[in-house]
Amino acid sequence: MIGNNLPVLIVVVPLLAALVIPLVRKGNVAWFVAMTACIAVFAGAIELLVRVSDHGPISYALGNWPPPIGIEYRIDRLNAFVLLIVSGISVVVTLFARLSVAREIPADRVHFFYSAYLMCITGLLGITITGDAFNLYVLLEISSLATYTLVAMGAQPHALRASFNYLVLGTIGATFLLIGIGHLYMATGTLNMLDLHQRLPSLMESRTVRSGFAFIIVGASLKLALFPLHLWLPSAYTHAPSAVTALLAATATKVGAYILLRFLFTIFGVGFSFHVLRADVALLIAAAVAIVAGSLIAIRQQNVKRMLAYSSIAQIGYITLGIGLASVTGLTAGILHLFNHALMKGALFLALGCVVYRVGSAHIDALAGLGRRMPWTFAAFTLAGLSLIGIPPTAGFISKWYLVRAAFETGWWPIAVLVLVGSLLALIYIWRVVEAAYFRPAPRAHRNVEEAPLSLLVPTWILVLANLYFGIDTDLSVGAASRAAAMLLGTVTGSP
Amino acid sequence: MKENLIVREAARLLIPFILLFGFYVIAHGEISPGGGFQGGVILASAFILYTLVYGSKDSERVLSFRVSDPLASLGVLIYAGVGVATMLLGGLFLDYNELNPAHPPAGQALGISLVELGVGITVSAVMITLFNEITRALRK
Amino acid sequence: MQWLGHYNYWIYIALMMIGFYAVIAKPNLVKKVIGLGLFQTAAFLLYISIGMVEGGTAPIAWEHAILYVNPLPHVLILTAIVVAVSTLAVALALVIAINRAYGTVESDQIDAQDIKPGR
Amino acid sequence: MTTYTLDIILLFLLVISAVAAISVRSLLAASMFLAIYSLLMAQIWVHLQAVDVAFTEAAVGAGISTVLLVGTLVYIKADEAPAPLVHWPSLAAVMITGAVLIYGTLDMPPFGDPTAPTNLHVAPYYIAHSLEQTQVPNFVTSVLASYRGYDTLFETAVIFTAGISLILLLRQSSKHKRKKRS
Repeated sequence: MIGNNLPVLIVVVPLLAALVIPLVRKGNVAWFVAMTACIAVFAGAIELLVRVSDHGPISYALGNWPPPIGIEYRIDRLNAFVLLIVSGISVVVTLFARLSVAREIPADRVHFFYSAYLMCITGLLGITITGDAFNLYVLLEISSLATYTLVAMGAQPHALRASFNYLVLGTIGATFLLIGIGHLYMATGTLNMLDLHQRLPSLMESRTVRSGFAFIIVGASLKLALFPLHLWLPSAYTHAPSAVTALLAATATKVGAYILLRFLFTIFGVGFSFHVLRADVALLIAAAVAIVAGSLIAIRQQNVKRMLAYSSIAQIGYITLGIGLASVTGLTAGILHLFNHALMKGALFLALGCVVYRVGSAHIDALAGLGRRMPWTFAAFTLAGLSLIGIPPTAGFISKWYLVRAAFETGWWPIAVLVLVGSLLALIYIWRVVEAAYFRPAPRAHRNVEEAPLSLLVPTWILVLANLYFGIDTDLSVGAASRAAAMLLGTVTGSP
Repeated sequence: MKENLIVREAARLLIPFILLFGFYVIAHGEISPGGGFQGGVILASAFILYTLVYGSKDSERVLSFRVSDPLASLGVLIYAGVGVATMLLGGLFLDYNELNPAHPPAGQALGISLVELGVGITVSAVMITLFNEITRALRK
Repeated sequence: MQWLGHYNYWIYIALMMIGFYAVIAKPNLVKKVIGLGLFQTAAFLLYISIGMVEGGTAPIAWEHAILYVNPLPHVLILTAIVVAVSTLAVALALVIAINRAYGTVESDQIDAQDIKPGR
Repeated sequence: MTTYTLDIILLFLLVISAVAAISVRSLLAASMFLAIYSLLMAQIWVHLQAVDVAFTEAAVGAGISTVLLVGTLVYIKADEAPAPLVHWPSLAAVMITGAVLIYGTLDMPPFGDPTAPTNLHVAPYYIAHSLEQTQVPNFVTSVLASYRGYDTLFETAVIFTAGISLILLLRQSSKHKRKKRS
């Protein structure tokens, strides 16, 4: 039973766990249920990735109604890989969450917190796996609604404000997506992604489809926080609880990028997106500005969480850059950076979560002198920072290497310069943290700060080691990314 | 508004009918407009009327959050449970045909009734929760 | 009467833009929430208009019916209405919590308070 | 033709109530205009033969949403602060979005066209087979609960998430604890 129903179980298991958790009332039990669900999903995602790479795309007809009559789950090389990222990160972050959440969330609502947390993960997994455009909208709203609440659970009133802004912009984005899907439905009569892909090529001249395209791209870019639609991101990341920030930074924006990839490449197709409508130009410009502006603003931040949030905007720029180049190498770089950025930002935010757990603040002055008090935490931060800058032999180097190669291949050589500039700027803001932690004296109040507990350090170091491992052994990540890229570009000629 | 005789008596008379109507709408979604969602909202509105007239203390006795919170989970669990049941019976998720393989349309009808019931339970429980939390937050 | 053919769509656009304007321009958070409600509901009008068939009857099987309107957009919008009310509830909860923390729901006054204590 | 006239009047009233909802300074009045807007919308949907949607909009848009809005307003300052009449950057953003949308409508199939793509693909299947396959004469219910039942599962999950969210955001901790002990 599990075997052939695996695609749906990936989403239903966390859903069931989210429903059961409010009934148990005990924070630790709630965490245990959440952890079990995440591990089960991760195992399922690995199995799916293996099956997809061995036997090609998997289709699962929900309710046994053949698509496009019913809703279809369709797993190919791209979303199998994204599923793996989302589920893997959620295992690590959940491991981290047990102590961190117990510290930051009032004890009598921890179980409700985990319920919302799992709903968020359910939504992200559901968006990734579905083959139906409207189902994508519904799951987007589930994950968004849960995310707004999770962000609002931050300690300060700023969190409420950040959450409200996110809600307003997120709802605008989702409604844009809804309108766009409505236009596509109007022109084709179907909601199934594969069916849409088969029907759209004959409608390239249709204004209904073209305006639908614009709305979908803007809606997805809002979710992805692509410059200049990033306004919700910095405050949301800064004020959310540590575990939530790590989860969002490592998964939510990745799923946003996935939505963009899915619509640009497999629904509209390269021909329409990049040759008829020239979305590549818009994406490349937005990405270039995001990299430079995001990094420059990050340098000026005093709150390290906010600094990393702006750094995320720059990193989203790299991902978009890869997408916009629309060549096999560029797309490989973009998808690879999706994976690598999840690892490095996850590690950085978890390390920062360790600091917040001990000193209660993420302000750069609060970090002064802590390098020697919390050696493991700051070693983790520094290593993940090196990966963010893109220094070999870390994972971050690999994706930038592919990006530079793609830039030269396609003749957009200024992009290579841009990548280099972005790396230098990243070096500056990471250095500011390292300098404060290692070379400034600790204030008296922090003389007795201890190293973070093991159950926080272990998940942090899992991600740090992953950054190193995937910087040296690139077969797995580059292989999966390049196969996904080849598939996305192969759809032009119709072969899956 | 508890002191107002007319309001109190009118509510006392109306509430059973509202509840009846709510159940009717849930049960008859197959043949007429309506279904679990609309019926659930109507059921919740009966409770909201009760709270407005008799006050939150009395309504807390009728339905406290210790009942409404689990009910919210229960409804979705019924829905997802139907899907799990069809998988256990050897079919795909939410394939109601498996509920009555000898006569699939009857299985469909049964499945649809069950999930509509689940929707009705969750919707009414959550609508009550939304109302309670918003009005109680202000009472503080 | 060619223009009548798109009348519904133009009204939906007008409504949508009215709501959208309130969401981004109004500093009052409750007004933003109301604008969001207008904005979402307007999008529903698009879908329901798509589903309309001239001369069709409501999509409930009926022996004398010749033509039915399209039921699929109705289903989609039922789901979207539920999503909209859920979003509204969460938005209002946030407004209440913000009002509790800041004593106001005007975004410029909240900004002023956020800046004062200095971060 | 008379039905058209009625539609045109209703749609026009809809625009008026929307403008009123965003321009009155009293938030309570704005909520009432939003409720009127929802009721008018429900009326239009009855005209467009979307009876299930009209029922829901009346119950949710005009009913529950208004209750929640008014409930929120009880303790919030009743009027919005005076603000400049027009916020130009926002107006520009709105105009651009509107222009893209209008551009998109120009070659849409005419309203109510039975040969529009939406009426030729997928939807006819539901109409033709619902009764025989599910014994359910209301096609909206059969599509909602069976053909696209998976969407509805998550629609219910969205509602559930909203419930959890409000408990997390608003339920008073101290009160909760006191209850537990007694």
